[in-house]
Amino acid sequence: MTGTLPGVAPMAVPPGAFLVVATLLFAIGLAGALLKRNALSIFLSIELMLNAVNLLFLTYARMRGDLAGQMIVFFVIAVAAAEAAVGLAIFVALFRVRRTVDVDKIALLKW
Amino acid sequence: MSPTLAAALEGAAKIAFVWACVLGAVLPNLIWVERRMAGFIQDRPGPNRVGPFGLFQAVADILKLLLKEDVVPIYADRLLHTVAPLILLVPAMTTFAVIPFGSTIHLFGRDISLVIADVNIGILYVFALTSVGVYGLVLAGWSSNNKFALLGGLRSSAQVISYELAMGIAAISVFLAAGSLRLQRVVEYQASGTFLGFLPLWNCFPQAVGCLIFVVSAFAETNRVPFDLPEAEAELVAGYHTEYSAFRFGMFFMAEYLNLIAASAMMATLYFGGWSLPFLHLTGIAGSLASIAVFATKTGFFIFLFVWVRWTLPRFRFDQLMNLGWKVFLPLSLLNLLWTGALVLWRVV
Amino acid sequence: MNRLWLIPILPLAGFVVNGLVALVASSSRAEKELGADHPLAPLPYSQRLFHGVVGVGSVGLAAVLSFAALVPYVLTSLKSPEGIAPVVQHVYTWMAAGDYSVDVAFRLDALSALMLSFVTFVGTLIHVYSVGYMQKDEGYGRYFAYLNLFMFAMLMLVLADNLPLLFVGWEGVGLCSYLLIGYSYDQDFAAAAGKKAFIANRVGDFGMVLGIFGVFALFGTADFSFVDLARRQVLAGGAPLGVYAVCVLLFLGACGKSAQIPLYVWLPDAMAGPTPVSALIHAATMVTAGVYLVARCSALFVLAPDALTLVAWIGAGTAIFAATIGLAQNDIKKVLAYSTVSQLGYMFLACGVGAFSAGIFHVFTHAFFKACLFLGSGSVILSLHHEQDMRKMGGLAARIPQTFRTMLAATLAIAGIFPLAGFFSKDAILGATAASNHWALYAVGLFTAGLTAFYMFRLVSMTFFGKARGHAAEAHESPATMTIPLIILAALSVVAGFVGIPAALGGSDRIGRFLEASVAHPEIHEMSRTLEVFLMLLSLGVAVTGLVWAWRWYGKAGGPEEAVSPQAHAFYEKTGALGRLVANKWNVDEGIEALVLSPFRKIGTFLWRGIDALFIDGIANASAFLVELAGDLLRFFTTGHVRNYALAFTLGVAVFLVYVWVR
Amino acid sequence: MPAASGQLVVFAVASFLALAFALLMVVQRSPVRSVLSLVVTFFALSVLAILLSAPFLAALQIFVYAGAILVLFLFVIMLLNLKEEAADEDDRPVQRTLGLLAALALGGLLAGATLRAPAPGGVPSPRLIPAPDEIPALGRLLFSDYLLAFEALSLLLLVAAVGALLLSKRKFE
Repeated sequence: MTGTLPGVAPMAVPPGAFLVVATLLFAIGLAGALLKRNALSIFLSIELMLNAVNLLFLTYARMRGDLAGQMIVFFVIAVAAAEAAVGLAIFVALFRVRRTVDVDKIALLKW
Repeated sequence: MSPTLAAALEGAAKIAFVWACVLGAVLPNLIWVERRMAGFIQDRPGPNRVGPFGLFQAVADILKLLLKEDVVPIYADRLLHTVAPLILLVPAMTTFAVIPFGSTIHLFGRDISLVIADVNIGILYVFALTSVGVYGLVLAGWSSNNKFALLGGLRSSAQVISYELAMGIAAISVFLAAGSLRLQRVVEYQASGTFLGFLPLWNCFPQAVGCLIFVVSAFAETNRVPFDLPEAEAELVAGYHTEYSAFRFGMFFMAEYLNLIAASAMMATLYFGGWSLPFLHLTGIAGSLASIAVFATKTGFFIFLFVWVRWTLPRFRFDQLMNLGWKVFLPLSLLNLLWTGALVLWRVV
Repeated sequence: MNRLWLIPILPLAGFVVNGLVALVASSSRAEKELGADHPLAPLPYSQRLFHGVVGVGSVGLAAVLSFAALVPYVLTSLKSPEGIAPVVQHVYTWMAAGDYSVDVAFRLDALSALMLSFVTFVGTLIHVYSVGYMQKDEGYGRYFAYLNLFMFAMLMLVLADNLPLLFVGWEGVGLCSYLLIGYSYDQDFAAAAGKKAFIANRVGDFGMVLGIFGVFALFGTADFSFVDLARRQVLAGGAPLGVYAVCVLLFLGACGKSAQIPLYVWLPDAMAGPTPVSALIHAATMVTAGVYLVARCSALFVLAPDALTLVAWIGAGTAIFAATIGLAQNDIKKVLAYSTVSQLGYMFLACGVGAFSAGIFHVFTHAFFKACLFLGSGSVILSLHHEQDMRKMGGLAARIPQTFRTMLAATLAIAGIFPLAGFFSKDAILGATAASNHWALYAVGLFTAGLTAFYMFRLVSMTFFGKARGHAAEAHESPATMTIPLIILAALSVVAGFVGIPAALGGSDRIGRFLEASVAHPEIHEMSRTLEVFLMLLSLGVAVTGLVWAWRWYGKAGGPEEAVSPQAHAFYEKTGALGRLVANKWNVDEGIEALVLSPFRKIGTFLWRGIDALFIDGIANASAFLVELAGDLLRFFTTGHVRNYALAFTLGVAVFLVYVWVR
Repeated sequence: MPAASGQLVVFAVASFLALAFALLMVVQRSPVRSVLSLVVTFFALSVLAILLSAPFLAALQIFVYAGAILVLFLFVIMLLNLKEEAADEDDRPVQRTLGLLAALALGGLLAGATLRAPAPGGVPSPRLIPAPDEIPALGRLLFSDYLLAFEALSLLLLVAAVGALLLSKRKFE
């Protein structure tokens, strides 16, 4: 499993370990997104999930010796920045109206 | 001696040297310099009792801080209250790892680059650490459970983030010209030729605007006057460290000075040729030692500048600060980037 | 003449120019005159002049070119009795598939040359006539555009070198016919008549298209060279049944276009169009396209004698059937329409007995006298301010003498009075029928000749003789643009027959010899001269009898006090129930209504009420109801809690992952 | 090889920290502490990124995520003065249990799937990671193969900035 690629030294850590860490982080983030009630905490959990995926991409990039994976991570980070800006602005606007960011108390869109 | 061991020893030696200089020599003297300078500018003697010319005043100050009672407010978040100054201090100390303080020295049969870690993301590393330092400010303000502290923390985080942007774009111009993020390479580039035939290729000449932005932003980043809004005593008592005392307060104090020193070193490195001298090639062991001296001198000048400005200029208002950052420096830094790009494209630099 | 394509392209250009100008002008007129009291005012003189010049000019030029093509051809063919080979001019490849390609190619031979000449000539005259006839009409430009388009399509039809191209012209004339019948589209009966014509033609075109397919399937080509292939193939003993089927199918198409039983019903209704249109399209040119098609494929029909017999009987049946209906019509144009149907029947009778050249000869002469009659009736109608009922006419001979004289000449021609055109062509047909020993058909034809003479002279009598009824006393003669074409056509009605003086009368049947090069001429055993002359005298006698009879019944005119139809009553009194039946057009329309339309309407109603409203709408309504129901149930899942949604999402992904895993 | 074992130790420490603080982030009731836990996780992740020879992205991770995005979070939390989550009154046991189960199930499935997936081979590619400095190669890729995406991204950021500004305006005029 260790990549033997021109230029880059062989990996000392088996890549599978990185994959396991990434999936575990993803699962933790998912659990957070499902269990937390604070909208900001949910948002944080989603960021964690994004980062778990980033780690996955980096690992695969390293395994293939291909920069494309790193490129995608670059884009993910940039998009996450945009998402955070808009998302947080929404929460601020929401808080102004409802005085809360508890998602269980903001159930407006229903029958 | 195995190469690994040699490398480890080399690294340890460089770290020891840098920290000895910064913590042992510059930092204590800086306290004295600032207080004496303040006295001089305000037409009073300043501290002159402890030791000759009051030179030991720094030691006395440090001892005082260490021995005073450490008060933690009852409603403070104890954990964060404790951690906050450390968060501020640690990045300030580790910044020096990537700053080249001299040319390559040939010693013990090895070529030793006079920088602790010449990583390929040098400038980014510095910025990353700076951005982490913000947490220290914010948490200090928040954990104190004090409205003055909180406002100070918020202000500081807003300020730092705002100016980081302009500063970062100004720095991008620098490594656009140098063609690398490696700081050693940035210095070598500035030592490598001339600008317009008669000026040294220091970035402060082709990128005068960028240099100005960087210097001014550095004042904001380090929360120094005229941008010390976070600790504006007239409105916020002492800002984010209102509730800190004794050695914790000393840590904030230390972090501020370390940041100041690091910022000075960065200015010297990025815009004023680092350890190099214009038109002179420093060779051999003597030359390398001279390059360290050159670097120290340049850094010293900027430290002096910081102190000079602090006791000369009044404080800005917060809205003025934000306007300057977002509406003046950000567009200007982008124009500077464009300008530098043009220079690089047409091979002027 | 090696630029045949110029002939059809000229009217097409006229159509484009007239159409565009009319379109622009009418839209600007509509803006100006919207809401005015008389929005349908006649066009200003300048515009009329423009449309007239373009319309008449393009067709006239085409006529000149046609004669330029025809004259050398005729001269050459006269020198060499065998005629000359047809000229085929390829213009461009229309569709190519594999080895076979359908080209836009034009064919000039005796048949198409003859057709070309009278189509463009009569067409030009009628265009000129229209300048006068339509001058008070608001749709002047539109009218000329349609008329030019018709000329283009008709010329394509005549000149086409293959069946697909002919079909283009065929459909083109059909379209123009529809457009011109429904010219007064704001009147219900005109729009309905247009639709009727279109639908009846669809039935025929169905057969036509199948026939073309059949030709291609049988012979591998749809160029008119297929007739030679067919001859060789059949002589080699191949596919007589296929040939028979193809002939019948093509003949079905011809029936539709040429108004034969059972598809004739549209032509009388087509009289809703302007009278010049009736003259051009529904008398002289388009309706003869069926005859032209049969003549064009004559070599094929000859190979299927049973099909020819069918053609003959259909033709004869139509001739007598339409003639009987014509006896009792009171609308002047309706009489002429049934007369046209009847005469077309004659032409098919000729084709059916193998005398294709006689059929075409009749097409030729018929074009002149029937066009003359229609234009004359148009002149009458116009002089009476659009009065078409003959019961309100009478005594017009003195008031519109030009029209009277020309119409009288044409009437005598169609009645077959020696030595006018109709005599020679009709006699050629009757003679050929007798010569081929179809005596039953001959009897029908002869009787029809008598009927023709009767109803035509009835028309003349009711219109021009006796006392003036209605507003007939105030009639005025038509302008020169109308009377000059009338005079020319009347003159031709008199002399056109001389191109085909039979041998029995000392002539040499030039037209027959001329056409021999392009149509089949099966062996007809010669009759004795004496018999031939006797038969001529017989038919002349029958015609004269018809004339005299009509004069006796209708010549003595009733006064204005007898305004509404003493004549009609006279007919019923003298003919009884049969007459009433005839006057009611044999109840054909009622029969079609009862046997075809009414069942279809019932089926339609059933499909609407039963299938569409109940079943299909039911499906739609039921699905809508189900969706609503599903929505009512599913909305309870819309809790509004983000976390529920996230959970559902997660479970979905998990399920999908399990599926991928175990697959 | 000592360097290799050193890498193993670093990996072990970093991944432990990442996981532990990620868990802490979820368990934590105080939003501020959640953010801080996540900061630590991100630091550990950037260490892992360096191990995966992506130092540029490691720096970017700190610079952008820790330095900007999470500070923004902290900022908002302080602005809204969010305290600890109150204990759940109208408890949603189903959501709680099912959520936990779903997260566990999906995590397990994903872990299984990633481990089961065939290892991507080192296919010769024009985008090979060059050593020791991958930044120029990344830059070239960014302005050639990914130019369109890059431009779209800049547009996205602009829109996001404008949108955030509009959303946080106090009054709409």
